[in-house]
Amino acid sequence: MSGNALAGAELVVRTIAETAVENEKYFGDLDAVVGDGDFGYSLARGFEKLLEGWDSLDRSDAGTFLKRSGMVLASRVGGTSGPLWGTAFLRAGAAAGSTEDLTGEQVVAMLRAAAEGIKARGQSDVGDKTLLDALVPLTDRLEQEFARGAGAMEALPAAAGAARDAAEATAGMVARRGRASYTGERSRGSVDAGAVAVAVIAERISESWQKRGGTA
Amino acid sequence: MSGNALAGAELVVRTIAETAVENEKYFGDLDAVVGDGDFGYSLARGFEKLLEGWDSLDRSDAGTFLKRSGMVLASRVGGTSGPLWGTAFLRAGAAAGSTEDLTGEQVVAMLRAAAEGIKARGQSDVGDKTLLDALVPLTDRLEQEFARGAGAMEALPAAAGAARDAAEATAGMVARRGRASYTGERSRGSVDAGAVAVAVIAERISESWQKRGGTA
Amino acid sequence: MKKFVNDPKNYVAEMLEGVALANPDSLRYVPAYNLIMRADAPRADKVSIVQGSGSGHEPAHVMVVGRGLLDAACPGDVFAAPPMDYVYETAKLLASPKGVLLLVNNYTGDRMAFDMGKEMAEADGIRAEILTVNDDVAVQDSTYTVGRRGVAGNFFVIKAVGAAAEQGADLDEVLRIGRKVNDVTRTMGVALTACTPPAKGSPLFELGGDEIEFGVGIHGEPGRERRRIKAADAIVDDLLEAVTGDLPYRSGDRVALMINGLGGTPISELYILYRHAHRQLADRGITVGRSYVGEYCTSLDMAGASLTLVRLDEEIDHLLAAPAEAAVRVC
Amino acid sequence: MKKFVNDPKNYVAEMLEGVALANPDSLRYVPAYNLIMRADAPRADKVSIVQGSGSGHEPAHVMVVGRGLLDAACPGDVFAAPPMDYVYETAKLLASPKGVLLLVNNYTGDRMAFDMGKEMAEADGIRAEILTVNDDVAVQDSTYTVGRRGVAGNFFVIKAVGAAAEQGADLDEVLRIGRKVNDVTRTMGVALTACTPPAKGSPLFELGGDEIEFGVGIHGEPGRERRRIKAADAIVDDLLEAVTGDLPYRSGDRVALMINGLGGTPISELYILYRHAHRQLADRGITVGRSYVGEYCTSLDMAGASLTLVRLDEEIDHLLAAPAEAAVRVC
Ligand SMILES: Nc1ncnc2c1ncn2[C@@H]1O[C@H](COP(=O)(O)OP(=O)(O)O)[C@@H](O)[C@H]1O
Ligand SMILES: Nc1ncnc2c1ncn2[C@@H]1O[C@H](COP(=O)(O)OP(=O)(O)O)[C@@H](O)[C@H]1O
Ligand SMILES: [Mg+2]
Ligand SMILES: [Mg+2]
Ligand SMILES: [Mg+2]
Ligand SMILES: [Mg+2]
Repeated sequence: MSGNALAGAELVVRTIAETAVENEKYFGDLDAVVGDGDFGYSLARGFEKLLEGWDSLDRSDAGTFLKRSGMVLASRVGGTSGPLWGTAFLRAGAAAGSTEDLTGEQVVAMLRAAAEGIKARGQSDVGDKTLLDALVPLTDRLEQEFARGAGAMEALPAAAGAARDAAEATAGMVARRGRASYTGERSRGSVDAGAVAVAVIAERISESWQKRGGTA
Repeated sequence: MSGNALAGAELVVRTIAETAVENEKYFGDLDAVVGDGDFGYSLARGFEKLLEGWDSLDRSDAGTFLKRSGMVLASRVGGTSGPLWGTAFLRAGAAAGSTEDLTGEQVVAMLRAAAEGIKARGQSDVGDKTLLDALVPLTDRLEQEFARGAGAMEALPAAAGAARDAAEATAGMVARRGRASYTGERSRGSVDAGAVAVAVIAERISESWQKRGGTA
Repeated sequence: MKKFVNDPKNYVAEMLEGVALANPDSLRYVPAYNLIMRADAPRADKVSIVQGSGSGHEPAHVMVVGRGLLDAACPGDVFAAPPMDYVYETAKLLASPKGVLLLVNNYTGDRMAFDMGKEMAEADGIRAEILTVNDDVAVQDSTYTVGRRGVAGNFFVIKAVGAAAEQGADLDEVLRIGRKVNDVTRTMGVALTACTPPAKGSPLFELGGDEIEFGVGIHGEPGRERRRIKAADAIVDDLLEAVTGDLPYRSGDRVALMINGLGGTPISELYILYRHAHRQLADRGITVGRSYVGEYCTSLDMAGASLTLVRLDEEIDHLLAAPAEAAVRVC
Repeated sequence: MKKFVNDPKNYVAEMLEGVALANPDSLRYVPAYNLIMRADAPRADKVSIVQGSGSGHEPAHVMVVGRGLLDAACPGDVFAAPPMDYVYETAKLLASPKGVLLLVNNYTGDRMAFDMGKEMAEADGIRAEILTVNDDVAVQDSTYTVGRRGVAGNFFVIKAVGAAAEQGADLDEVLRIGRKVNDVTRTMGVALTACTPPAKGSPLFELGGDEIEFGVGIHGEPGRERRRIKAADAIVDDLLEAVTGDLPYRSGDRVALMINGLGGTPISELYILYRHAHRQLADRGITVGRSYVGEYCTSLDMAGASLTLVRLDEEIDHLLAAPAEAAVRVC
């Protein structure tokens, strides 16, 4: 992945924010099946807050931009998602540091840092039927693609596909974290809202990247 | 109408009681359309109470029997119907006095007394869309039948038919008494529950009378 | 039917048993007459305050028995006036040398039961007076009909006469106060859903997903008219319009404002209604001196609310502020 | 959606404005942090008691702010934990030299917000402790999951620590008492209907006409299992079974018994449940020393109820009996 790191981060964060706002109802309905239905609302309100202060976010570098975004989410957004997504952005920003250009490896390292942040904050892990069950397969696939020499134009759709498959596969799991976990065995049979959100976002980022016409 | 007055009163009261108990749901549903739905319940519980003490009711004569029945209804049954029906029975009993045999004229006088009792107690009149709008036409028709020389076997079905027609006709009226009156114009279009109850009871009494094989 | 109920015929009796079990020291329960009374009533130095009415309006009235409120309540079945006997027996049990005040919401059945019960009590030498409450502005054209209903505003009459009686006022004085409060109290209600009487087992009427009943009473009967649902603030505007137009309440007035829940509406929504009503009154120069938000007089599980205004003066304000205690909090 | 609501996004803010307008003397409202606090807080001679949690549980917790109860509540959106910032700012505003106790119902979002908020407050030199409430016996297998939820039983923790703080106890002592009460408190809930979050506009799940959700929490999520509806007494038996089996409560124990309404169930039904629970406990030799019937912790308009037992000893009994005041009556 090449090009200006800050511009890339801006595009990614903006796409995430827009996706969250546009899918408020869809994500909420998914969370209503065995959860409490607030996921879409929390995420939408959170990213709306981020968009409100969009122009005044510190843009010294990609890392700082991501950290500031994470601060807004972690401190001013409620529910489970505010702290989790905020922590993810904070950790990704820290991993990015003040680099001007991002390599594929750096992007993978950022996503790994984000996942580790979510695990630590949420005391959760892969297999608990959470967004981690889409985020980690996504990252794995991205790493493989970059490792075999693929560029972003090729790696992103592949990773999004992996996230989608993984999100669908959460239907077979029993939730051990989040509100859905209280229903125990009954959570089996429906997909995890957070995992699907990761898949939808990954697909949107992949599309935006193609449209923007990144230099592969 | 001939035969033993007490036996006749017993048959009539018992038929009313059984009709009320059996039609609890139907009468309640009719009252639910623009009223509060408790008419069937009140009437059924009330007549159940009467049936509970059935064997110990004072049977000195038809008048006393009716008055005792009225006392139970007026004093121990709630809602609007307890006092109204109780008053009707009390007045009918008073009109019957200690007679051993009832003439057609006496029966008409008893029904007139019952209607006057309801009017006084309920501060209501014909045209207010209440049970009076079936009871009074029923009485009028009975009077006509007896006047033209008909016996009970002929007069009763005719009177029941008049009550039925009159009850159906309440659909065109606006309620001015009872809970239905609060909905004003909206009460038009549905029949009055009390009036229908009078019609159903009249039909049942007419049938019982035929079965009993009264001497015409 | 989605209700916590055993045999619907025992609905009222079982509820009353629950109330008695939960308040063993302060209340006494007399099953034969559906009677909940203060354990320390009647008192020779105090007018006894009694109310009947149908059940299904809880906390009204059995849970409003207590110091500074009712001395006894004898409810009938759900939405049905109590039998005359209950009224008579209650009056006998509550007979105080200072007299008994019988509070009656203005419905045909209740009036008949209390009129007859009072007559019988008087024949026994008991001094009793009836006070009829009729605060509902939804009922119009009252010369043709049976007149206005008594709805949630009856709480203020209970509170005022309860306080006056507790302070030793005699029967005439208590009656004067009750009439005075009733005269300056107006209520208007709106329902979002119908309620389900346990003996019926299904809703009393069907409302579409976007329909509300405007001008409802407290017996689950349909209201004055069916309207489309609106924003909470707009509904409050309509209720206020009906209520303030009636007395009328004027700029400079001080009022008590009650937002009463009809049973199925959560208190969060009641506070949303309260907010707008309070502000709208302020805009008209009417000061809310006392606030009441919660359930006072319900229609079983009906979702909906009513808005009540009471024009305050020093005397009423003082009586409403007097201490009171009951199974549920009402002040 | 059949609700009194304007823009769903303003649901919480408008409710809080309503609470503030209705209690101008005793409460203060800080819109920036969804904060309702006692007008006289913080006090130098008293530990400040603070609770967050999502909205939609009213009267919990914003209407339980007052003397002998909470000093402040900072709710999040409906069913969503408050943001960390609210917790942090609330801790700052309530900072007392005697410290701040942060009460947290055991949910992931709430725990994260309070952990982070507390860290930030401590960095500012504020002494704060967290007390986690987890009374819900519906959640099993807690080593694999996030542990038991905090539900209606949290009221007893609030009441006890509120009373202790009012009496001058220091932070360690208040914390000890809170933990002690939480340890002897158990709750089980059942839903007859799903609730409708205003932002969603439709019920969270569909239940058949004869189905109930057994073992529900307070966020409208489905429960442990779906069952057929039964008579009220049989439902109480099931709830009691789950609760008494857990601590366990034994013959000779004295308990507080709470029947908590979930929002859409009328109080008449709650007393029907109370009646049978009280009697069943008596049959097992367990004495109900304190009774609580009403709404304490709700799920918006959900029809349903929860049953809570607290094993009493002299200390807890005394704290529960201490005077308390709030926007709604809870004791
Ligand atoms: N402890 C956790 N760790 C990681 N992800 C979690 C955790 N808890 C919940 N999630 C994710 O968050 C989503 C739900 O978010 P949200 O509805 O805001 O929280 P809540 O479950 O508290 O209502 C779930 O679908 C899941 O993907
Ligand atoms: N004042 C009255 N006079 C005569 N009949 C009445 C009166 N009020 C009600 N009714 C009759 O009683 C019926 C309703 O009885 P019920 O449901 O017990 O009373 P309520 O209207 O108080 O709920 C009505 O259908 C009507 O026929
Ligand atoms: Mg959720
Ligand atoms: Mg009726
Ligand atoms: Mg009725
Ligand atoms: Mg949530």
